[in-house]
Amino acid sequence: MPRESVLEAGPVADIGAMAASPYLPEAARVLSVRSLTAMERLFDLEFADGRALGHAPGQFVQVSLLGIGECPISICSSPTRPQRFQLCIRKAGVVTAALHALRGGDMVGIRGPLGRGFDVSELHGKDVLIVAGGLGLAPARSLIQYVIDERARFGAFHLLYGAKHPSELLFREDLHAWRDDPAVDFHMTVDRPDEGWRGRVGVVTTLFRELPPLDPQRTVVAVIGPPVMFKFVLLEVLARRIPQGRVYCSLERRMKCGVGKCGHCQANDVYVCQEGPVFTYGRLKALREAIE
Amino acid sequence: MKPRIAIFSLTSCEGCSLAILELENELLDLLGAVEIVNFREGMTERSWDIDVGFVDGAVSTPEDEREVTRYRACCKTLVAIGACACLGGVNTLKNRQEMESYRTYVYGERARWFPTTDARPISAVVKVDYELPGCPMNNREFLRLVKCLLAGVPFALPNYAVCVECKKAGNLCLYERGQMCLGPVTRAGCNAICPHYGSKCEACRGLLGAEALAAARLNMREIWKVDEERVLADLRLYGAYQGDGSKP
Amino acid sequence: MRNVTIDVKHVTRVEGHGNIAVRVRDGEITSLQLQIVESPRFFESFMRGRPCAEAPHIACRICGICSVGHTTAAVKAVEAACGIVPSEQTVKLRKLLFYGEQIQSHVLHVLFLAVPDYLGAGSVIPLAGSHPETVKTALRLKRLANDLCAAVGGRHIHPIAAHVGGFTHVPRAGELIELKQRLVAARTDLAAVAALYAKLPIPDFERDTEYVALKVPGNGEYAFYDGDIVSTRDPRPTPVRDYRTRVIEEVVQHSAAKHCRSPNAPSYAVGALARFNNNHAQLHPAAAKLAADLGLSAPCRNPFHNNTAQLVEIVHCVECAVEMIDALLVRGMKLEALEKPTRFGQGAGAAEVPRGVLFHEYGVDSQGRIESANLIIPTGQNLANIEEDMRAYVPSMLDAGLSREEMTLRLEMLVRAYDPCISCATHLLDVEWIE
Amino acid sequence: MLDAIISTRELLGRVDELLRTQRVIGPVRRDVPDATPPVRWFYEPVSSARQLDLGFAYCVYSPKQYLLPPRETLLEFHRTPDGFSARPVSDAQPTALIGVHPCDLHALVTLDRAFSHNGDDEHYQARRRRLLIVGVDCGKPCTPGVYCADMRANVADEGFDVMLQPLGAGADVERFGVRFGSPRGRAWLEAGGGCERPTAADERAADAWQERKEASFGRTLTTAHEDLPAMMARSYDSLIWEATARRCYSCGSCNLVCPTCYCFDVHDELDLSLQEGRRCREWDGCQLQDFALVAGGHNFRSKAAARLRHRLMRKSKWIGERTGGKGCVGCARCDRACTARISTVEIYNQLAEEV
Ligand SMILES: Cc1cc2nc3c(=O)[nH]c(=O)nc-3n(C[C@H](O)[C@H](O)[C@H](O)COP(=O)(O)OP(=O)(O)OC[C@H]3O[C@@H](n4cnc5c(N)ncnc54)[C@H](O)[C@@H]3O)c2cc1C
Ligand code: SF4
Ligand code: SF4
Ligand code: SF4
Repeated sequence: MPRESVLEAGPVADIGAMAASPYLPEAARVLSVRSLTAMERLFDLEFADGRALGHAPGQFVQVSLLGIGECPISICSSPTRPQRFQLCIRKAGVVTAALHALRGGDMVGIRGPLGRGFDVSELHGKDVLIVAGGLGLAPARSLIQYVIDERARFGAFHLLYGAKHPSELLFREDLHAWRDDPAVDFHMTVDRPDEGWRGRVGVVTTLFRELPPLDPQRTVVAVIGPPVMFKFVLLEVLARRIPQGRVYCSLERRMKCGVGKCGHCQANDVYVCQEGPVFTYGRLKALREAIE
Repeated sequence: MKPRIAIFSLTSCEGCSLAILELENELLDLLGAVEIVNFREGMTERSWDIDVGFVDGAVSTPEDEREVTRYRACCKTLVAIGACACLGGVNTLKNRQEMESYRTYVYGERARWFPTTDARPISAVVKVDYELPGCPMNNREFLRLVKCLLAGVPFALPNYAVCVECKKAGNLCLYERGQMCLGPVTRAGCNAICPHYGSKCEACRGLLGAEALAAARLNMREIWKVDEERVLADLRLYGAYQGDGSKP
Repeated sequence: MRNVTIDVKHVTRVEGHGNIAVRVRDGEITSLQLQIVESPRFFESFMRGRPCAEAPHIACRICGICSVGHTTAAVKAVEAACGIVPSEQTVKLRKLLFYGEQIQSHVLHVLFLAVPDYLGAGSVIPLAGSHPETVKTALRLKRLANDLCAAVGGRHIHPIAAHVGGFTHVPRAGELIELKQRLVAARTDLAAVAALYAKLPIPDFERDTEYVALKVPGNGEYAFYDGDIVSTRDPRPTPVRDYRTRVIEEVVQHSAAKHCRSPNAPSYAVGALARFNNNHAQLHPAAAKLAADLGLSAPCRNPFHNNTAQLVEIVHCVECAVEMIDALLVRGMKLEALEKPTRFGQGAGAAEVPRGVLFHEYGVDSQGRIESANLIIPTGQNLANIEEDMRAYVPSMLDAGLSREEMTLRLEMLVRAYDPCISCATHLLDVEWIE
Repeated sequence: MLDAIISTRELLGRVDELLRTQRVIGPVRRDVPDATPPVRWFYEPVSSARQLDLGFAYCVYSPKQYLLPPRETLLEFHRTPDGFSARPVSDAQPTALIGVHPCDLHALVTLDRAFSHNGDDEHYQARRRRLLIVGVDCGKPCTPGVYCADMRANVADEGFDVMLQPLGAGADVERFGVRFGSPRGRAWLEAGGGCERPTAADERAADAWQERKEASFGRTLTTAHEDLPAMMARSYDSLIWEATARRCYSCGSCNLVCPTCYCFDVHDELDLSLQEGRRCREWDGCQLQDFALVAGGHNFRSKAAARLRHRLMRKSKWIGERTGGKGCVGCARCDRACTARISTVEIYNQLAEEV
């Protein structure tokens, strides 16, 4: 072995092609890019070979820009709308900033769908409450769209959404549609209003007052948002005697491989990229690192 | 448009500029990707319209101060290369002696002919956009920075200890050879080249952080039973630790 | 009668910062200075108090381009001060390392810094466009020299494994075998370089000069690592420890580097040409043949031929490196413990680094710490001589009616021919001035 | 029960035979005059069987690097104005790993499971498929401080193609008792015709050797191996974590030398053209400060104490629960690598005292 090869991270000698790799992204075309806020953009994508993504709500993909890097992003559209899939991406660092520079027609690499999303068959026939905070609305939206598209399979549908500031509201068209949809019991709020804001002001938990009494026997709850939000929403939910196994949360961790090898996403003994990102609260509470 | 590059030297051995020339295998590609417009060691012609300026050397005279201010004004991006430019380098050893004494020791009564100041990293005088520490800087890391600049993505130094690269290189740890290596407290990026060649790390890439330093103090006293001041003296060799808070 | 003022700020393509200032009034030189504007660096001062084992490590930071040279001179001085005798393997490895640096530095100097002048290119950068093959050859040779240094010392700039008392790392046989193959292959590259060089119009200028170099006693090898001090005016050998009888230093105001004279002359020259003039009989036959082919014969008094001597030395070093590798492979290499000091005291060491003879001297106290340091750098020794050359060269150029631009270029080329590592030249000490 | 007997000479002949077609890696002795003892062994490629030192004490690094190299290229890609093309690549080449002690064999099993658990990692498996593993039994604790016996890792029944047991005492072993772990191993060794049938005396010698070996291992860990996970679960909130972490440099050496640590980082490299590039992975370590850092600055394990606990939980409990392999084989490489002399086994014992 030439020592050089250890010291200098150059190309490895005698390298040969392989048939398969879990790390090989597939080409997907950006159909359109829309600005949702100053920080978030919505990407419409389709695989170059036209196939459907075939995901469950709550799953994510690894998005690649070769030469820049790769990062995990939740799928924010529902599998019930399979022609294309959507990602809502916040500009947060190297890869996401480079993604923001893309335009319609550009190509990205996609691996996925990855992780465990919501087991929708468990949800069928139940009343559904979704509580989303901030960017959490992105992963939540895949489930929201699903419930709306398959409305007949569900009981009551309550949707609560909180953002810090009106300027940070995501998916404005959807918000209007949900508000106007009689089949959705939709409420939203902002922490800090601006002049034009006519809606509610307050943290997302204040919206629980808008809900009718929940039936603990038939309600499932999904809570998706920043870690600080979790605990307070959980208190509201548990106070309504919803069983812990029927409260779902989605976790975020650093991820490199997305397939349960690299170790970065581990929260205690759990690889979030495989057993999650969606967990029941019953499972989550055993994960000290997830709730601390 | 190819970015216009300049390479400058202040008080230094110019080894870092030379390290760029030592990129033999990539040099022609580099010259294809950027336009070098000002490089005293390599060329006669020069220009002051510069996108990225690389500066080796510490600021140690009033003249250096004027020069580096000029570089800052002429360069859109300014990069400090090498231990001297990033930490002050070996030059800072003189800061620990009386100025009168070190001047007259070399130049006798004619010392006043050669004005001097404390040796400082260039960030003590001007704003620096990126730093490539090391004595000399690692030219592979230089190349990585250039590629980041070309690709328009941010560049960051490794945020872990030399030991990481030392292990990846498969070296026998110098503590097993009875040496108090500074690898555990030093920022990686050199591929642990010193331990690889059997020499202890002397922290030429600067200290990693306060926690590692605190651990070092404890371990030197309690585990290795050596004088911690001796260890700190080693940290001063390249200005990694001045002990006066100027640049930990 | 002409009035000329030449003011070259920052002679480019030399390591370090130097200015040339020449004033000519009515055909007479009224002032002529090679100014060193490099910051004074005070190595001798701040090395005091550091453990003597660190001396090579700190001293090599004087100059990136001849850091192997500084390492070697410092190692030898400290070993002299501490009563350490290096092992046979250590000496062999040091010499091999030295060949690497010699090749690397001379290739850089001849092909990157000097040749562009002759080919009318402002630097090696346009040369890459106009003479790509030459540049590729140069890069290949330089890479080889670097790899040789790296295999032995860890890296070329500021070597790692070379210490007082020995090496902390030994190359593997496989590495050396591969390097040897590349050195052998380099003969072809060197022949091409020599063919190119033979066509260059080397200026025709001579001045009677004292050439000082080390020389190995008896019919020893061409001196790089070892030797006594000799010169073309005084061939009697002086041991290195008495270097002060042959080298006298002075502080001059226009230069942060001190100037040197010898007991025989107000200025003298060191470097490849000085070595050639004193040691040509010891050259490897292949190098001697090249010298003959290029018309270089001793004594040569044309400073521009320093470049020619460098090219000859490259060939010499390539051949000697091949032989040294064979010798090391035959005896086998193993990691040895560093030799320990047997006493502490005063010691001087010298080595013929690419730019000429380099002296280091240290006093080491009973704690093993450096108490005093004196470093005499080749460029410092050459500075006075470069000024003398310019004093002689300017009138002849005026007589020949050269334009100011032409004269400026020639003066820069003259300075460059000496390969001044000006940043090195600023760390000189004259102990006579200590109170 | 032994499957065969082979003389050292025949064995080395079989290795030289391998060398004609493939890379051979094994323990190579290096003199290190300033170390105590002044010799170390490293797994390295050899060019002749005689370079192997099968009587080695321990190798400073485990053979992990030959299955999961410190740095490797996963993909090569080419960027074009209207997209990209990428292909997975591998430098896997037929390799024989000769001379692996039981602890490292256990660790290789752990890696095998980790890289096939919930989906294969083709890059690992491509190397694994081309690897012939020849174990060699160690006979006694290789160096003070090991706790392989506590971890039930000083004897190996799987993870090898061939297992060699030195027969007779002393440094110059002339014969090895052989057990085959795979048809591939058997085919290779028997092809030379140098394998003998073990005699009853051979069997007795082997058993005696094994008994001597077992007797030579003391116990270091105060908690029984099977109770360790439960003990650790109870120690989650111990003060020991924070107290020990004060000395921790977070240098990650323990992770990187550990034969069962397999976490990695992924990054892209570009050529100067910005068109050709590679996606590479490198060893990473959960002790490193930024291991769980996400964009925006939140660090899920910002404290050294949390990271130290995480590592030991993985070693003693989680890797085992997840892969079924051993999270720790007691080789003590982590303890030796730690320049703060933080000792895993000492921490286990301190925790056991508390609960
Ligand atoms: C399951 C999951 C779903 C996510 N869904 C979305 C989403 O729908 N929209 C959105 O905008 N963001 C989402 N994120 C967060 C997003 O992954 C990070 O913002 C992103 O990785 C930042 O990458 P970067 O390269 O721009 O940042 P840098 O700070 O430059 O990060 C460098 C690398 O570190 C890793 N990394 C950094 N932050 C994170 C992080 N939070 N999670 C995982 N890895 C990280 C990645 O590998 C990344 O490439 C999700 C994260 C996870 C784990
Ligand atoms: S030799 Fe130094 S850098 Fe390498 S592991 Fe040991 S302490 Fe760390
Ligand atoms: S090992 Fe230490 S001293 Fe050597 S180059 Fe790296 S940081 Fe500098
Ligand atoms: S944790 Fe330590 S003792 Fe256990 S296998 Fe890893 S390195 Fe060996």
